[in-house]
This record gives sequence, structure tokens and C-alpha cells, in this order.
Amino acid sequence: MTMLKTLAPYEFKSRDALENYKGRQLVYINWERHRMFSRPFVVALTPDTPFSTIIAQMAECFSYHPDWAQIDWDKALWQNGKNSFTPDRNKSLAENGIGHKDLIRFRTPGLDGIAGTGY
Amino acid sequence: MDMKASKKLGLKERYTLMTRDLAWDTTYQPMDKVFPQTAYEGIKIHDWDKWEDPFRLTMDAYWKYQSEKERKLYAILDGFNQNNGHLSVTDARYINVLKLFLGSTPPLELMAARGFSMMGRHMQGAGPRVACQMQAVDEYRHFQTQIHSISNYNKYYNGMDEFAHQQSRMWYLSDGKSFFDDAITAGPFEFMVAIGFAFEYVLTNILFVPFISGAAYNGDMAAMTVGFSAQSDEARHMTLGLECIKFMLEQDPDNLPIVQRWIDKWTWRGTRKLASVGMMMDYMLPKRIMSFKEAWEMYVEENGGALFKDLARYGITIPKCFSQTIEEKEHVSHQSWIGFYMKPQATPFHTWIPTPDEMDWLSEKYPNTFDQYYRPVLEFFDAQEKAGKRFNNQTAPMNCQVCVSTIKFNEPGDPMEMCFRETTYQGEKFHFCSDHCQEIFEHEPEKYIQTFISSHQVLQGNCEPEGVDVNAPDFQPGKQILDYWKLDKRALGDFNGSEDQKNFAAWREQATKN
Amino acid sequence: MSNAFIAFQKNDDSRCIVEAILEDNPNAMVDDQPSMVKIDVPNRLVIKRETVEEKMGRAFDLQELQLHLITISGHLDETDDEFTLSWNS
Amino acid sequence: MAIDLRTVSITPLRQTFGHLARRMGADKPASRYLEATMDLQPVENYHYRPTWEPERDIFDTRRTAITMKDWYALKDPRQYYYGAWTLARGKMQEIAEGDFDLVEDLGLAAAYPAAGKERALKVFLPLRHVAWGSNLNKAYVSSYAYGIAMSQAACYASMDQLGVAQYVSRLGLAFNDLDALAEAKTAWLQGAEWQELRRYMEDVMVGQDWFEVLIAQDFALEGLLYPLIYERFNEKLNAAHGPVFSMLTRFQREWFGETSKWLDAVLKACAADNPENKAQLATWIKAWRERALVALKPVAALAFGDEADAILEELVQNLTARAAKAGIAL
Repeated sequence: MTMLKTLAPYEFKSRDALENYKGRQLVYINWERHRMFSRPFVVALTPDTPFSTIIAQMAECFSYHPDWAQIDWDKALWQNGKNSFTPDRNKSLAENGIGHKDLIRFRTPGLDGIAGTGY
Repeated sequence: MDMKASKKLGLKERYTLMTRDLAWDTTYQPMDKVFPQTAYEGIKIHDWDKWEDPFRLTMDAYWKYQSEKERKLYAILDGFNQNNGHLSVTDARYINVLKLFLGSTPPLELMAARGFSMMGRHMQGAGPRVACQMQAVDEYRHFQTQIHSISNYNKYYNGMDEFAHQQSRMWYLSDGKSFFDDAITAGPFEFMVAIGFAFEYVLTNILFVPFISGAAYNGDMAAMTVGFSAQSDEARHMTLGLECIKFMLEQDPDNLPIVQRWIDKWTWRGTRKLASVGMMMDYMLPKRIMSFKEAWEMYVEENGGALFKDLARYGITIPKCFSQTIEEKEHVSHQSWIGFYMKPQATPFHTWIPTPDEMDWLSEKYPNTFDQYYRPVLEFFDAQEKAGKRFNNQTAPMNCQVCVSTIKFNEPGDPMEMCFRETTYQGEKFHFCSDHCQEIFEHEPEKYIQTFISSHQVLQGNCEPEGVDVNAPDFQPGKQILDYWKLDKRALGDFNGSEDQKNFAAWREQATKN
Repeated sequence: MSNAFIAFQKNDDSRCIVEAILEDNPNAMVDDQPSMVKIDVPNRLVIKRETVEEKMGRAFDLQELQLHLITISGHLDETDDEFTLSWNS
Repeated sequence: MAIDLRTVSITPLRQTFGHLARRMGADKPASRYLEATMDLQPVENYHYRPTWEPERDIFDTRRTAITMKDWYALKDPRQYYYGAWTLARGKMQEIAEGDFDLVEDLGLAAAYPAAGKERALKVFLPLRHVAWGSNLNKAYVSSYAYGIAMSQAACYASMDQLGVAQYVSRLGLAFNDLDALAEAKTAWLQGAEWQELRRYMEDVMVGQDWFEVLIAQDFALEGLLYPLIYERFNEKLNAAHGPVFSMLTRFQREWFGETSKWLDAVLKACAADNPENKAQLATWIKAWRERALVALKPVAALAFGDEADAILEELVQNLTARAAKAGIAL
């Protein structure tokens, strides 16, 4: 239950409500144990964007890391938030069950960053 | 001493006559209309007269001492500027500390001035009201002297010229902005706990004392003078915050859980806000006085520990986040520096990779973490830069919904894993950097769903320079973000190769030759 | 037991104040840092006007401490004659 | 390494901050007042709405009926930033201190004629509470005004009034020690002569529009009260009993002369911005001037007896002239 105390009615919409993105949605992407990139990145995409677009955006950013070229894509593990899932590259975000402000966590077992530091 | 008219009165009695004896309970207008903000937070006050005034400065003494301080301060500033004092700093990397400071600190002092002005109007008790007013006017002093001391640097170095414009726009300044916006939009008692107590008493030492000592150590007389001079007011402010906590706790036992929640919340919010101080101390000062970790131990763990042990008699316990901050002191400065290093095109200050000597210093100061987690990646960056491939992460960040830091901290207990937390409120997901921020959100979700997250606002088309048509068919949000920020291109990029670096070297050379 | 502390900018007046503190607080510990000096005393730190006046050779108002202070720790009590910082634990 | 940095002559990359160069229309050095004031208050991208006023933003122009194309047109002709203000006040307090010392050292207060003392305390000492209320009302202006130009000037004025309340109290202590303060407080709370003035102060305390509070407190009330007490009443006491009262109130006299220049400049700039402002200011001034007159009549009668009405009449005319000079016809 809220503990907010106010002197007058206090109701405001979320600043990041889906409707503010004019047909697009937010998606966050993180490459686990590659903290050189400091934090996940965010993109705004339409729900019918194919998942392959996300992979292309990942490549654009993450390929700076020497581990990127070493990835065994068959062993890669994906999570949407806390839940594991296996994305279909050719299907859309919506079809892959990816909603507004979902966090995609990408794991590459065996690759633990520069000198195994997690970076 | 300035109240000679009545020698037989002691300091306390004199001060009482000169402040609270002036007050009266209104009768033509009801007191709750004159002081409408007293009750709504649920804090119960039965007797305002129980307030103990910590410092007892009447205005004549205040003007006497403050004018003496100001006279000295501006004399030193003038001398420093006339003598090209900026060239006496250790090396030009140091100046980036000032850029970070100018962008992040005076705007917050300004908010403190506003906030304490409001407290100086709304605190019903005459004692706290006067103390808050005095702090308000002091805070004007602080942001103004800070700007005045850095003004001369702005004439010679890039990246400081648009701080006023950038204060509400730059992505990395929105954590500090949200900190003060949060406090000032709360009620008066929460503001006092937030700023007067958690920030001023528990945390500002870690910002100012090392900053000022660092400035002195690096030859910056201007910043040192201003910093020390501001700190001399700080002791007054700290006692006000502590007195306010004690007063609330002594007034009614029902106040304890409210105050405890605020202490938990604001100690954590302050800790997150100060993460960038760590990188300033460990990475940006060419000559270092002490590590962030050591400063944290001295000023927060020991001093804060003493404080909370003392407040235990009221039932106050150590803030929940304390153990996490102790774990994080080994990490945050490194994680922050990496976060900024990778954005050379998005800050008005330069970043760089520490020299080998400096890395050895970091190894020595951080024996548990630096070599194991951070040295290899920094050495990788260094090699890449030397090969002409300086790191530049062009993506937009994910931020915590509460503290608005980029989500870059590790899972407690596992420095290799990122820490993510999320919750759903009214059908929408919200993300946090930590359990503590999640808890703050869940206590008051109506407030935190409003957070202005810069990267999101860019994607909504809300961060465009004047004149951009967001409805044009070829509109691409964020394409002109440098213009929206008014970010001077000369201020961007690595320190190596920067105009600052070249100019400083050339000007120094001029000074050593005829 | 916790330490009460006080820190001053280094200058001629504060040198006298520090001397006075050392005289009146036998357990005081001095920590020298660039341009500042910090003094810790277990539990209770007192500054006595009389002792400071002796060191300075002139009249001294304890409120003049305002000019040189950098930071403090502990509950403050200030009278015409003594400036005290203490912890109750 | 001994290097003589003074000999280095280097050309600056820029003369001032970007926001000041844009405002001045050129990249040239800016005064410390401008650096400390202009365009510093946040104007956008606030995170949260206030829990104490959810319908407004943290900084919001809608907290007054006055509108301005540029809120920083309400500049302070004294160019007071904190340093300039506190240096000016430091000097004034030094003089005041000298005056209080002199009066004490020479036993001037003790030697002041009893009749003069009684009169002074009766008319003057309850004003310590008026100054205290003024401090509160000015704090309101500094809390909700838009733009640093206004908020800082109001903050300084608020602290000034705390100082005034303390100087008034000290005069009381000098003349009759603690009893004087207690009697004055009783008079303020219960004395018939003071109730209209107290009502006025309390009504201003619940004002919502910060600019109206400024008009009511600083222009209408103080614009009559200060000349009444610190000029007319002062002259009267001087003529009858010598200059001691005058010496011990010098701070207030100087303060009013100086602060009026600020307020008049603010009103002038505000009225010049648009005709609606001009009309609004006139409405407020007329309304509060009438009320201030009611509030001050009994006090004036206490001070001047039969002459009170004529004196007030003259002061009202002076106030009207001040408004006219600011471009506000009443």
C-alpha cells in the first residue's frame, strides 16, 4: 500500500507509458558478464520488428568486445527478465513475447569478458 | 559578544530573545492556515519550544563573520585569476574535476537554497525556521561562490560554458536533479531528513572534504578557498539536520517508523548520488589524497556509525543499505569511471585511462578488487586507444526508475553479475538498480512513475533543440542531441588530443621560457 | 566509544585553537591533511574560550570558530565559555 | 619549480558563460551579479510534482497573477548577490555596533529622558514583531518567486528583517532591559492600538500570490511604516530628547532607503512588461494601501496624537508618487 502523503489529490500518468512512444515500445538489452558496456542499452522499436533487428543492434555495439567473434550462437542463452526463452530471429518482438520495457539478458556460457573478469 | 546591551544574559537566553521570543501564535488567522504544511506527513509535534537551537548566531554576528569570509574569499579569487592561477594546477586533467563539479554541484546548491527557503517559511517552530532561513541564504552563497570561482577557468577551458543550460538536460545530471526534486516535492519534515540530515550530516563530508583537500593538493587555490569557505557554513547545517532528527524522535514515538523509513531512503539515495565522487577521487585527481574507499570508511562508516549508535537510544537503527554501501565502496568508483569513459561523445568533460603508476596506486588502494576486475579492461581500453580504436559506446542507457543512475552496479556478492530488479505497477514494468531503489518505488509509486529518464525522453521526441519539427516524416529522435545539450565539440572526446591538453601545455611552456 | 571530531582550515588562528584543544583534551588525535587539520577525541571534544585566548593572546569569541571550521561530528553544545561536541553512546 | 605565471599573456577562448553571452548579445565579461543570478533556476524537465501542491511544478510561473516575458527583467539595481549583500550588511552592522557601544559606554541610554524613553518604547518596541512577520512574508516570496533575480533579493530582504527585529529588540534592552520586551509583546498581542496592524500581518501570512504578498508587505505596509517611524517619529524624538533613538535605528533607516530602490525598480520593470501587470499592480496597491492605513492609524495616533492624520495623508501621497514613478497610476 502506498505510503505517499499529499496535501491534495495526486494522480499522474507514467512518463514512460506505452502510448507516449507512438506505436513503438522500449526494449532493453544486456550482454551478461560483459560489463565493459557498463549498462544495458535501450531502443524503441515497433512490436512487429523482427528479433533479428535486435541482434543487429547488439552486433553494432557489442562487436567491440573480443568475445563477440567467439560466440557459439547455439549455446547462447536468453532471458526475458527472469524467464528463459529462445527467441526466433525471424519472428517479431510481439511474437517472441517481448513487451514494453522488457529486459533481454543475453548469456554466452564460457565467455566471461576480458581475462575472465566479467568485463 | 554583539549583544552587549544585556550582559547578564547568557548566549542561550539572548538568542531566545532575539528569535523565538519574537514569534507569536496567530489569532486573526488560524495557525494551521499560516503553517499549512505542518501536519500532512504524519509527523506529530506537541511542543515546538522543545527545539534546541544548535548554533546561536544573531544576524549581526552572522553578517560580521560572513562578510569577513567573503572579503577573504574574493580577494584570493581575484589574485588567483590575475596571476593565471589556472596554470598552477598539477596537470590539465585536473580541470575536468571542475567541469564535473560545476555541472553537478551549484545547481543542487541552488535547489537547497530554494528548499531551505521553503522550510524557512513553513517550519512552524520559530527556532527551526530561523535556522532554515540562515541555511537558505548560505546556500545562495555556495552556488554563487562556486560559479564565481570556476568562471575564470571557463575562459580558458572547454566544457564549462553551458552548465546552466545543461543542468536540466544532460543525461548524467538527472540523478542529482531527481535527488533534489524528490526532496523538494516531499513535505517539510522529509526534506529536513533528506537534505538536512542524510545529505548534510551523513554524506556531504565525502563530497566536500576530499574535493577541497584534493583541490589544495592539486594547486587549485580558487576551488580550495571557495570549498573551505563553504564548509565553514556546513557545520551549522549539519547540526541543524541532527537537531531536527532528535526533535522529531523526542516529540512522539509514532514518529519513529516514519523517520526511520526516510533515513533508510535518503541515505541510499545520497549514496547513489555520490557514486561519481568516487571516480573523481580515484581517477580524476592527478595527485590523490586518499582513495574513495578510505574516505568512505572515515566519513561514512566511522562517523555515520557513531551517529547511528548514538541515535539507537531513540530506537533508530543503522540504515538498511549500510552493508551494501560497505561492499560497494570497493567497486563504485571503477564502475562509474568505465561508465563515463565509454561515452566520450556525450559529456562536456574528458576521460582517460590512468597511467601505469596510477593503476599501481589503484591496485594498492583496492587490493581486493582492482587487479581482479578492473585493471584488465582498463589495459584493454588503453591498448585499443593506442591502436586508434578508442572505445565509444554509442547506445543509449537504461536507468534506474528511482535514483536515475544508469543501471551499472553489480549484484551484491557477485561483482561479475549485473544487478537488476523490476516490478510491475498498473500494468507497466519498472526497473531498478537495487533492492533499496525498488523499495523506495514501492512505498510511493505514484511519485516515481513520473521520473524523467533522459534516454526515454529522447526516444519520445521530447529532447530536441528549438525549431525541430517532431512531426516531419523524416524526423529521427535524438539526432540533434548535441544541440539540445549545447555541447561544444571541443569539450568532447578523450583527454589525449584535446584542445585543453594542448593549450595548457603551450601556456605552461610560455611561462617557463622567455 | 565513538570519536567526536572537528576539522579546521590551516591558518594562524586555527593553529592556536588546535593547541588549545590538545591542551584541554588529553586524548586528542591530530590528523594532518593538505590545507586542513582534523582532530578526533573519544566521546567528547571541548574547546574552552579561556585556553584559546591564552594561546592567541587576545580576547576570543567562540563564535569566531565559524571562520575556520570545515566539519564536525557529535552533538554540539555552545555556551559563552565552551564549545562541546559529544556522543551519548 | 618556480615559474612566474603572471608574465604569461594568453588570449581567453571565451569571456563568459554561454547563457550570459546570449543574454548580453555578445561574448563579453559579465559582472559577478549576472554570473550569480541570470538563468540559473531550472525551468524544465522536473521529475516529480510537489506533494504539497500537485497542480503546480516545482518552479511555476502560475504562482502569481503577474506575467513576465522575461523574469530576469526584475533585476536588482543594487546588484546584490550574496557576497555583495553580506559585505554591505557587514559594514552596516559594524556601524550599528559602534553606535550601540557608544550609547552604552557613555551611558546615553540611561541618561535618555524618561518621557522620551517611555514614548519610544511604547510606539517603537512592538515593531520587533512586525519585523518578525515581515521576515516570514518575505520568506514566502523567496520560496515561490520565479527566477533567481527575485528569489535571492527576497531572501536577503527576509534576513534583513530578522536583523531589524533583533536591532529593535536591542534598543528595548538598552532602554529598559527585559521588561521592555515583555511589555511590548503584551501590547502587540492585546493592546488595542496594535490589533489592526497584527490583523494585517496575519492576513498577509496566508496570502497565496507571492507578488501580492510582496506588494502588501514591502510596498503598501513598509512603504508607509518606515517613513512614519524611522523618519517622522525619529525626527520628533530627536527634537525633543536628543539623537540617541536616531543612533540606535540607523540600520533600519539606511535599509529602507536602499531597499526601496530595489522594490521600485522591480515594480517599474513589472509594470512596463504589459498593461495587465500595470492594472493588477494598481489594484493590489490600492487595496492594500487602504488596509495599511487602517492598520497604522492607531499607531500613528500613539506617536503623533492630533497630527497623525495629516502625517499619514502626506505619506500616502508620497507612496502614490512612488507608484507613479514606477509607471503605476492609482
